[in-house]
Amino acid sequence: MARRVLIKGNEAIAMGAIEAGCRFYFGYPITPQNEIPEYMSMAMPKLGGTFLQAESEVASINMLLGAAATGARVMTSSSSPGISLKQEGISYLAGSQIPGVIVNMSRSGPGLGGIHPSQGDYFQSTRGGGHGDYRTLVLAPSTAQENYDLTMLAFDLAEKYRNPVMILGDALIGQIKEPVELKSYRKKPQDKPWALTGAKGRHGQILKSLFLADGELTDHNWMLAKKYKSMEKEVRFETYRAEDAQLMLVAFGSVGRILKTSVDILREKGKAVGLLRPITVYPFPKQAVRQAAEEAKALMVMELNTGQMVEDVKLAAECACPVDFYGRPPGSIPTPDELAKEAMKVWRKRGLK
Amino acid sequence: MPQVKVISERCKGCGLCVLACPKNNLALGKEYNAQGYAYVTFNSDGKCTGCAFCAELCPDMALRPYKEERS
Amino acid sequence: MYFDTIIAGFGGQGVLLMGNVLAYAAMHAGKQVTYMPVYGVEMRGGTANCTVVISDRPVGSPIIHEPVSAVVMNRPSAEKFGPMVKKKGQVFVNASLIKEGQFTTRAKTVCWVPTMELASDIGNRRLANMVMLGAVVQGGGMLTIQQVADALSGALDPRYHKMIPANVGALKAGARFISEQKAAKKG
Amino acid sequence: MSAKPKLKQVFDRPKSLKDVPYHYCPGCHHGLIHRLVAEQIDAFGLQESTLAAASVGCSVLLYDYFDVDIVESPHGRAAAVATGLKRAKPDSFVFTYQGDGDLAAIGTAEIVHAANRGEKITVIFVNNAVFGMTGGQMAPTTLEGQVTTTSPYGRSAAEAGLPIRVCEMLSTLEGTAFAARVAVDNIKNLKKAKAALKRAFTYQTKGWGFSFVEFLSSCPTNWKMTPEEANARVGKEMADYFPLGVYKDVRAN
Repeated sequence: MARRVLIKGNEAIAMGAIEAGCRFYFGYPITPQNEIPEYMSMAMPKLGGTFLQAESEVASINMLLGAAATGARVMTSSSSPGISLKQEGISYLAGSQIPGVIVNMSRSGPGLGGIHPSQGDYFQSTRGGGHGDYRTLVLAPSTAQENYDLTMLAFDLAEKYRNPVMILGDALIGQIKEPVELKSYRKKPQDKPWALTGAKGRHGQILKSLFLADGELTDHNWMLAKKYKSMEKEVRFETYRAEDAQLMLVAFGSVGRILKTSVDILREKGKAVGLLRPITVYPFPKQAVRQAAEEAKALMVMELNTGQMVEDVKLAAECACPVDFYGRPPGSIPTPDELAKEAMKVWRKRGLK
Repeated sequence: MPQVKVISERCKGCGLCVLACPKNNLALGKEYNAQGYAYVTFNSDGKCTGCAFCAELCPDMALRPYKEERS
Repeated sequence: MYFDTIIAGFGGQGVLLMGNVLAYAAMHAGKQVTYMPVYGVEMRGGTANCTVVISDRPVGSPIIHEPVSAVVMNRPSAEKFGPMVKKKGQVFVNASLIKEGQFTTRAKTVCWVPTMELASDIGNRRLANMVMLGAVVQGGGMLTIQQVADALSGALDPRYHKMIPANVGALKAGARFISEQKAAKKG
Repeated sequence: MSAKPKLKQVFDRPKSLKDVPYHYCPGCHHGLIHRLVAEQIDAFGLQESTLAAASVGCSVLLYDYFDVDIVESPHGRAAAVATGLKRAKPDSFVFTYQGDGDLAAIGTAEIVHAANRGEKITVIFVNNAVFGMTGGQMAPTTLEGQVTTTSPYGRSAAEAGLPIRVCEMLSTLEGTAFAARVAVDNIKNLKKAKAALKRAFTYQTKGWGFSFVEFLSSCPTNWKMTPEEANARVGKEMADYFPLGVYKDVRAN
């Protein structure tokens, strides 16, 4: 039987990574994700792995690039300002098709911002983030358990698609301490013929993103685009009390979990309100949103920002029903009651009964 | 007799080998290769010792020196 | 069943440990639970606090603005969190350091627990936090003292396991104090 | 009648270099430095265990020339990428090959810290005192008074400071085990360069620590000189400010 432990969200990430076979971690301290490097610094030497505190976020993502180029499972973690610095390397990972897991326990910005929970990095995460026409798979956990499970999944997806995978949490998701069931990782290691292991019995091989020959870069970008399209089958989402919902709330991560209580509050009042919580925010669960837009009378998006994912929801809803928005810039975490009240405003505005 | 073969298609005519040769056996040529470089020529006047300095200092590995094999 | 609390005090009073032990006990009792500490710059203010939510249902928000209860171990914490507690809620006050009139609250129930005196009575003033936790569990009724005692070995670092009997004694002393107060009120 | 003596080829390209022409300008030393590195890879029998971190600059196409496993690095980050390679594959031979724009400007942090950690990698640093790939702009190693496209009046110490002596700087770090500055402008210097490279390779293969070889190199195109003039400048002006020699060799005895 799986062991249940009470651990912090950040620790769950580190433990999930280790369970999935990650033995290389490169990072640089920043609040609120420091428990990840701290855990790794303690665990890696005992496992014969490598923990390295780099001189900067820039260096750490490039150390990841080097180690991952050899086929190893590698992770780095940071928070918003540090993730901005890592974007250079993430773009190179995408261009050179090198897998890697990047954790963003995001905080608030712009600039140095603050250490409050925020979802202001949604655009950065789901639109690539760095330069060039690329995408990363983005998983948005909402509990410590999901941190553990989705980190294991992140390594699989990174290798399956030879692509960087981002875990997008926030201060709340990183700092919360919850029971986590420690499931065993059972996937068999994959062959990685692309990995740099030394030119033994073959010619030297190259991992690169520079393509200068006529048409080469065009072909490369089309190939990547096809790959991103094929990632759409990895869509994951959760619905909560969504049956017969007239108003469907849409939220991810920390707001997604808080809204479950709001839905309970509203259901107790007899309001048919449900929740759709994207777990992958790239690929975005377009079809699920579209279906919800057809079945419900209205959609309402709630985010810890001034309006980012709402654009994806509107695109996916394709005007099948109205889409309202409630955003909360960083500073305080909304309570389930507050969010329920906001939902009731929309309920009345849209004349729902 | 020691000699130097010039791989004319690899030569860029930089002349560093001309400087390197202690016996002045190499010279910038007048003929152009497909890349448009006037490649160097080796004049066999019997002075070449096969020291290979030219090949050692050629950035483009365009020279192949030969030496008599001692039996 | 639903219970939440903000536990606050100054660094060194062991408020984070109280939250941890409570959360551990809830997990072992098969409850849903979240524990949320303060972090970052807030850690440097000299005060520490954490929020614990225990429920039979999945916990939505681990951060509570109007808690069902607050546990205040020093005066600044009482001033900050006392007013936030719900009308029907409870405030557990460290009577060793906080006097009446030093803070406001809407809460119906205010339990004044002389934590340091009770801890001294059982021989170790440093167990004041466990005395308070015993009082909170007895007063809150979300778990039994035995469930909390059973969780100590999981929540405490093995280095401190030899202290478990003393901790259990402190938990019981706090719980007894609340029971006696209730009995006195009834009688 | 004596038979015609048989001729033996006394020089050939190393087998860890692909048989393709370089894209470098006539007289540029990059090709020569590539060959010297490849010769050591062959001599140490490392072709099958080498992992290289390429950089950005004129040598960005390094992977078209070396027949070993190579990963591209973002500008300046080769030392960090190499750190990752070496940590993940400690038994492989890991080297970076970086120019002065890459290593001494944008990548200063990465090289300093890789050296300071004593990463067991070998760094080949090609210093030609100019940004070559982008068209001859001022580099951190551009000499005082040197005219470049972004120092049209000559590098001014008051405005831009004086050139960084990377080899000396890295030698102050405890983590640096071997550091040398060499040139390939004549056969005497070339021999010293080979010896320094061999020593650097020895350091890594024996696990002795971080090894660093700085090559003074010419850039006839951006210096606006003939290959001959540029080659001469390396030995004079360049070597005057950047003295050649072994700066650190902790296992010298």
